[in-house]
Amino acid sequence: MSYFTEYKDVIQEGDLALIWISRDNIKPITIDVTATFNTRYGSFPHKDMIGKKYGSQIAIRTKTNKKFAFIHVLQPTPELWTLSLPHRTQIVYTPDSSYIMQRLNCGPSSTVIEAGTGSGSFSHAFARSVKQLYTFEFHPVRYEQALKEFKDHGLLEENVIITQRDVCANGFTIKKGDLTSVTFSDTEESVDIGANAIFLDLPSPWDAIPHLDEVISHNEKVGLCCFSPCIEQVDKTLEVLEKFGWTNVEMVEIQGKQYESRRQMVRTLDDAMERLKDIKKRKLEGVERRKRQLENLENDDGNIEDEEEKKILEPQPLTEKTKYNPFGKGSRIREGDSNYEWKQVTKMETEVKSHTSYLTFAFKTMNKTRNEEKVGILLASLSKKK
Amino acid sequence: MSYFTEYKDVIQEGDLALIWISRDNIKPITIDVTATFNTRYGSFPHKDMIGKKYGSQIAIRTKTNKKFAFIHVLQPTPELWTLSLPHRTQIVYTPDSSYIMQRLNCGPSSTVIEAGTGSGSFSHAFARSVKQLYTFEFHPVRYEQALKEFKDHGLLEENVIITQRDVCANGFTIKKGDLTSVTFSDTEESVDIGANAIFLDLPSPWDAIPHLDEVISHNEKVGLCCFSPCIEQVDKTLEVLEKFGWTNVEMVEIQGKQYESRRQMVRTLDDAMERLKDIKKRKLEGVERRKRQLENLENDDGNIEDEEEKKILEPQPLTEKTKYNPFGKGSRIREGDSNYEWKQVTKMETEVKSHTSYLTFAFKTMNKTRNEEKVGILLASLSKKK
Amino acid sequence: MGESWTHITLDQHVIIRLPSEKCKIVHLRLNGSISLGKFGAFNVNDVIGYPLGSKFEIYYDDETTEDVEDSKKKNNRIAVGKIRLLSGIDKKLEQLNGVDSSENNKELINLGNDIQKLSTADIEALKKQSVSSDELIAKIIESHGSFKKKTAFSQEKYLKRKKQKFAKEFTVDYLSSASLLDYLIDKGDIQRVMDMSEESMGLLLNLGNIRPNGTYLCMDETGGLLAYFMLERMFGGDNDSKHTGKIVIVHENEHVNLDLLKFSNYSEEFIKRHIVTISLLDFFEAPTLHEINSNFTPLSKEEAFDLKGGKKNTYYRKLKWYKIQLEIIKCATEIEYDGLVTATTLNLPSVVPKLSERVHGSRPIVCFSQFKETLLELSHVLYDDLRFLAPSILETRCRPYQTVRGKLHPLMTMRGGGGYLLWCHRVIPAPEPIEEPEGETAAASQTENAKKARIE
Amino acid sequence: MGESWTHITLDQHVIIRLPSEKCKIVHLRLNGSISLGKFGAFNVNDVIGYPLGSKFEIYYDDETTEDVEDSKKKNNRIAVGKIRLLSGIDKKLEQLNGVDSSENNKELINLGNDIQKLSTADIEALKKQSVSSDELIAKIIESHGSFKKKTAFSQEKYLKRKKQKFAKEFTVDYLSSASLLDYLIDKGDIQRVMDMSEESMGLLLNLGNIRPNGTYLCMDETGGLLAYFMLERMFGGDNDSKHTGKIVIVHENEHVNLDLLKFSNYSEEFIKRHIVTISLLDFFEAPTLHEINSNFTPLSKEEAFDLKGGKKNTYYRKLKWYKIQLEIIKCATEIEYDGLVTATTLNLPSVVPKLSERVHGSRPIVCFSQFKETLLELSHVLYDDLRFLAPSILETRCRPYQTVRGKLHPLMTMRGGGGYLLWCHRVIPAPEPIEEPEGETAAASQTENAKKARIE
Repeated sequence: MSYFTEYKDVIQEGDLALIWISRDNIKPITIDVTATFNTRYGSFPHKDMIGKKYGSQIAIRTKTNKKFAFIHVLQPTPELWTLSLPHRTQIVYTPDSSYIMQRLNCGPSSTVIEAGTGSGSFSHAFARSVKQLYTFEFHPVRYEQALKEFKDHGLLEENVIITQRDVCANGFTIKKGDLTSVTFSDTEESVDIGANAIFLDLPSPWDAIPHLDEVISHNEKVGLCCFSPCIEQVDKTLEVLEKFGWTNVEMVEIQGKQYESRRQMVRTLDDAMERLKDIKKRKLEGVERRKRQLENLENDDGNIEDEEEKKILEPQPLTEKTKYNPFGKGSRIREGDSNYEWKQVTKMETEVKSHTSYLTFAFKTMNKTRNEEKVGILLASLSKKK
Repeated sequence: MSYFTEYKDVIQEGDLALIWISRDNIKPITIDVTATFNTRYGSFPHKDMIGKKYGSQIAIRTKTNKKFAFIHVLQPTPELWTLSLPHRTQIVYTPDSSYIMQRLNCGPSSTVIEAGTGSGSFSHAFARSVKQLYTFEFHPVRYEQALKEFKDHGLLEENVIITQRDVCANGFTIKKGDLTSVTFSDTEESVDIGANAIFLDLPSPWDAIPHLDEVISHNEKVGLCCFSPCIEQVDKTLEVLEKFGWTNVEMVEIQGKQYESRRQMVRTLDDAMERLKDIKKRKLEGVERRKRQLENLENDDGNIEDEEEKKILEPQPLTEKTKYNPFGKGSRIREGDSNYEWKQVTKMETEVKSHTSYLTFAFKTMNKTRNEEKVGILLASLSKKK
Repeated sequence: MGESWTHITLDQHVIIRLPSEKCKIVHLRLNGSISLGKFGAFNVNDVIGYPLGSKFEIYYDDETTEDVEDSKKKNNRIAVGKIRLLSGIDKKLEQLNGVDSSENNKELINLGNDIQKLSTADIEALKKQSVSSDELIAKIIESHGSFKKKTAFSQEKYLKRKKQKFAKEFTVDYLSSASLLDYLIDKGDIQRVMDMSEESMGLLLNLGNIRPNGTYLCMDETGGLLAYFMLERMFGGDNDSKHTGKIVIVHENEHVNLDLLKFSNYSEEFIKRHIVTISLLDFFEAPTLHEINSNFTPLSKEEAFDLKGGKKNTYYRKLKWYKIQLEIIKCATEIEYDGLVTATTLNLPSVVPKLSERVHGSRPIVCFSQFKETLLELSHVLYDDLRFLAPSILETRCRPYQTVRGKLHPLMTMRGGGGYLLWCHRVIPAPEPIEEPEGETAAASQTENAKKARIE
Repeated sequence: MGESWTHITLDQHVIIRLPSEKCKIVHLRLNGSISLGKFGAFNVNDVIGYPLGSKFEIYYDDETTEDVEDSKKKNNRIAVGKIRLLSGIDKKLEQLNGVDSSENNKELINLGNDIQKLSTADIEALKKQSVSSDELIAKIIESHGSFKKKTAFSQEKYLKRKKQKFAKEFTVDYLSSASLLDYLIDKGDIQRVMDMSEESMGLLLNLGNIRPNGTYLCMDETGGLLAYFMLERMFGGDNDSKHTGKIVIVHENEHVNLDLLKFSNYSEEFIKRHIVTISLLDFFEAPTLHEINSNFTPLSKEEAFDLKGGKKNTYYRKLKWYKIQLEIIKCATEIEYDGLVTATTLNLPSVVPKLSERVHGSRPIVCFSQFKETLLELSHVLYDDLRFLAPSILETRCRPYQTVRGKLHPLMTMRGGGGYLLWCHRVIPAPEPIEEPEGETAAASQTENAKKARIE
């Protein structure tokens, strides 16, 4: 049973769960009645989670200031899993992976080849939807890591096969003796892959493309997507695709954006004018007060006039705090404070992923002849009519 | 006097003016007291415009339905001029041209080279802001067209010089005998250009770049922008820029978008529920009515029951027009109709300019030595201090 | 194996792509013939059995005699040709004709059509002969006075235009949900599909965690297109799928509009098995078990069997009604959904929180809207409600490139729009822990902390 | 000719760009020295006279003795080095060291820093010697155990990081408005400049038709940055410009905030000549001529000359006040502006139509906002007002690429935001023509037609 392909109701011992602390801080845990999940706000014993529904918020009182701290316990999905991965990892982000799956028509009739496995995040998304995923990783250490992860996540028992392989040099055929998660029976010598969708996330996909004919389905149109960061890689890929008979070539970029929902204070001209008038009034009152002081001074000494009058006639920074303060200037106002009017606005993320990779799609039908079964049905229908 | 570089108050005989009919339909005219501007709604005599302020709306009563038709008379600006050009013309659009001018620091200290002139729309924008513009067009017919247009627009008397030239083959130096708008005095043999900003909108800028050293200013940092639609052109340009000592190379794309302001009707769940209840009520009333009819029929003939009852028990398309119609279904409602509530929304243009060209910027300082005048001042200051 | 999603099959809806880049949905009927207007016509029987995605050329020879009515202009009959399979690989200019090209268009000015020596009549005559479109286009190039003076760029443009005009080629493709969307956009039905794009739908399916075994609550104002996208992801076009997934579609009108599903190749039984429709009224004010039981009591099988004639018919119709009512009760009050997916123009803050009551904890909620502003409004409402975790507004845009080598660049123009998504997860707020006496302060800080955690 | 915008000049503000891609604004004072922290320090006198844009390297030899206080850490003194001019052309990896690279990082796993044989202490020692940064980096590569096993891509990343860490290079650039914006963004002052971007400002200047001879009405809530962009476009850094343009800045506080202009190299006189500031209150409720004349009557020159001591001073101060009042009256009631340009967070529908009353017909109005939603609100208000032609909401975004040949691609991350613009033209509605008796119907259709024409 995979935690990614079955909907669970209640959090149970042994489950793989995701702890949502914040958008940028999601951590996988394996539920263990004796364990505790620690955050800098405090500790959450797993036993408080067990038996609760997935999606439950768990509350504790923090040690320091006795306020409450919260986490949410979620059942993993490929998209949440992707969010939980450390940012430094090179991953295929959800806007790309979801478009690729859509364009390759991924569903229960799909048999998919993925190379390379990398962080395994896209493998999870494929595994959710397709009949069978063959994923290849050439890096021995990353292969072992992914193998373990897929095993822990229950994907190997479902529909994922991972193989350690330099597909550019050695192609995709999985044989007995290979470093792979396939278990061969005595009579089997190799795996009959017959993929109808291929995803290549490799530095030189052009070296892998010539090997594809051996492992793709012969009986249908097969889709391919190459994922390359640089345009020169796309160019080389286009050359090889043409040479090896791939058609309907299309190249696209996917631009995913995320917006924050914010509020901006509505500050009207009328309020601004009232505020200026209030400042002016207070200043005039100040001027009057000073003038009176001045008159008193003048009676004492005519010479002082100059400096004092200067202060009065020229604009002075306002010392008196204005009383009319419609925008709460000088005080810290929480966004959305109900004493003020707010306008709902969207704000783009501060840093955007402006480029991930170029996606090159192509298609190929190996066997272009008519399907005998279909023709048979046609002929039968025709003879019936006669 | 150029109609593009002087602010005019009132529409006068002989002026170049723009008639705004709609966003996609802006037409240049030369004001002529005897002439008439014709639209499919009716005719606007120029004499009705003369003496009015620029920006005036001009109204006539249409011949056909006696309603009013309107145009606005605007003084041309480079941006309005660009909008007025036919859409099929290849032009540098305002988001690109304004970024290029900004990045090349265009202002009254700028001497600019532009190649090629093309439709001349960017030339107008340069001419507005810079000290001197040298623009080159290799296509003889387009050269003549632009020459005439610049003359008509008063740009040649101001700060624009246009020359017919294949700059890739023959460089930028303007000599006596060239097909150019320069008038040479007896003693002059060639023009001393000394450009500090260059814009190349050419299919092979790499052929033109080697010629630039001869015509750029030696005494300051000079900026260059190459405008190329294809990435391979950028690659070749980068190669040549490096070879010829241009530095601080940057390449960008500008993505300009325009949004329409629209309104969407606010349709609440409560209203939708009320509407469904109203339909149900009316239907039940119908069922009751039919049931009474049915009872009457049953008294006549028991056999009819089946068909009639079927009609009553199964859902029927509603024939009675429902009375409660909170969203005005079935009637044509003007967007913003005050009988309904509306939410303000933005809508992207139906067709967007997703790509214009890649902009490659580079900079070069020919003479890197210290300026004697500045060093002189420094030395003088130092000796004064001692 | 030749499934209906791999090979062209009788009684199937397919999408036909024409050289003009337009497309057309047709139903493949035994012995039928399909008119493609100026691109010719062909017999359905001739294409059955080829793999979906195959490209064909129509040709005419002396034996060609049948004709078929033009689908666009009535009374205009088009001759039905024979077909040959094409390789699917477009011939490049150099392969068509070893022509030179110029560095620039300098010598080519304002000559318009004068330079083409073949008249329209000549071309029509050639078309009537049994020449392939490649041959025809080669002839046109040959007769072009200044083709060599064009730049390679202009040459390609010219060729493409001619191909779109004269090539009698077509591709028969599987009518996927994306093809159907393509077709509707092409037809100008952008408002009908709420301005959605394939990339927005792809993202919605992944964010919604749509799987073959889930039960999803859905509002679909796109005439069934959203439902089709979901069905394809869940069942991959397989009418005999063993997967148990269901989509419960709530609709605002008396009757649901899923018209577009008629183009899908799912059987009526399949759709009945996997789609339940229910009006907003029935969903939010579902009948109680007591109510329906007071109207009708099912008989035992034997009792029902013993009923006679009209009474028996009446009983079974009432039984059907009873079962529908039971299903309504189940969908509206019992199921905890594995996700909520909406594409509706109803005011979202009024409808989404209420629908979400029926969504299971930890399951995603994904709302599509043509406009970002309506999702902004919704996100503020959800943000203030502890049952929703981290509402985000997302946009995804696909930017296609021209893939001619040596001339790579993004397409100069593309369709604007494509819509936006709001994504969040349904969660279950913790009961406020009662421990210390200053309970009220704690409750306040709960709301604030929870919110704080979300925005981080 | 060596102008202050072409060559490094005494008493100038310049922007210094460091290998870390950070930048720093400094004022070049005679005999001063500038500390660049870990990148060293240099004498101002040594750079005077070089073209702006020159790149220098700091080096130390036995004669180096002076030092200067670190601008960041007080009490940390940094040795002042000598400088040499650099070519400005970055050396490529191959030029630095004829090293190989691997096709992939396969052999390189989790070795961290162990592979670098030079210790930090070694490097510090090297740095103290008079080696150029290129030499230093070449030494670092030499001592790297597995540099050749890295891909060319990783090698470049590694080199860039080392260069950012060890190169004692700096560029002295003209402090343009865009550089100032860059500097502020770099510092994290994004809110202070209302999240504006260089491309939005460039578009604003062109759409606003900003010219050296115009008189523009402006609201600038960015501390003078918008005004600086306008001044640069109008006068190009030339304090002695003969152009007559003016910017009238209306502000919502008692005193205007144009603090950022202090970094510009415009003289106080220049700014006084070309910028007038006036509060919203003075602008919308300007004194009348009668009011100010009743407070003060100017004397003839002779009369004023004859005043003595304190009285004379008082008279001239009052005269100054009188002139300011006259200018307020002129700006608020007489000038018809050549454009309105705003960057304010005040509610736009309340302020823009009122300011626009003073704009001449046919002249552009351009409003910058961080948020599209506030412009949407404004556009609906302007759209319903016949004095505004075709309000449009515009967005422009610059997408920078990595320009390493063979590895061209857009940068992987960039700053989001950049703001939006609303653009329209001030127009003068026609008086409703009176002709036929059915005047009322006509008037109604006027509004509708005019609107219709706009939306088309």
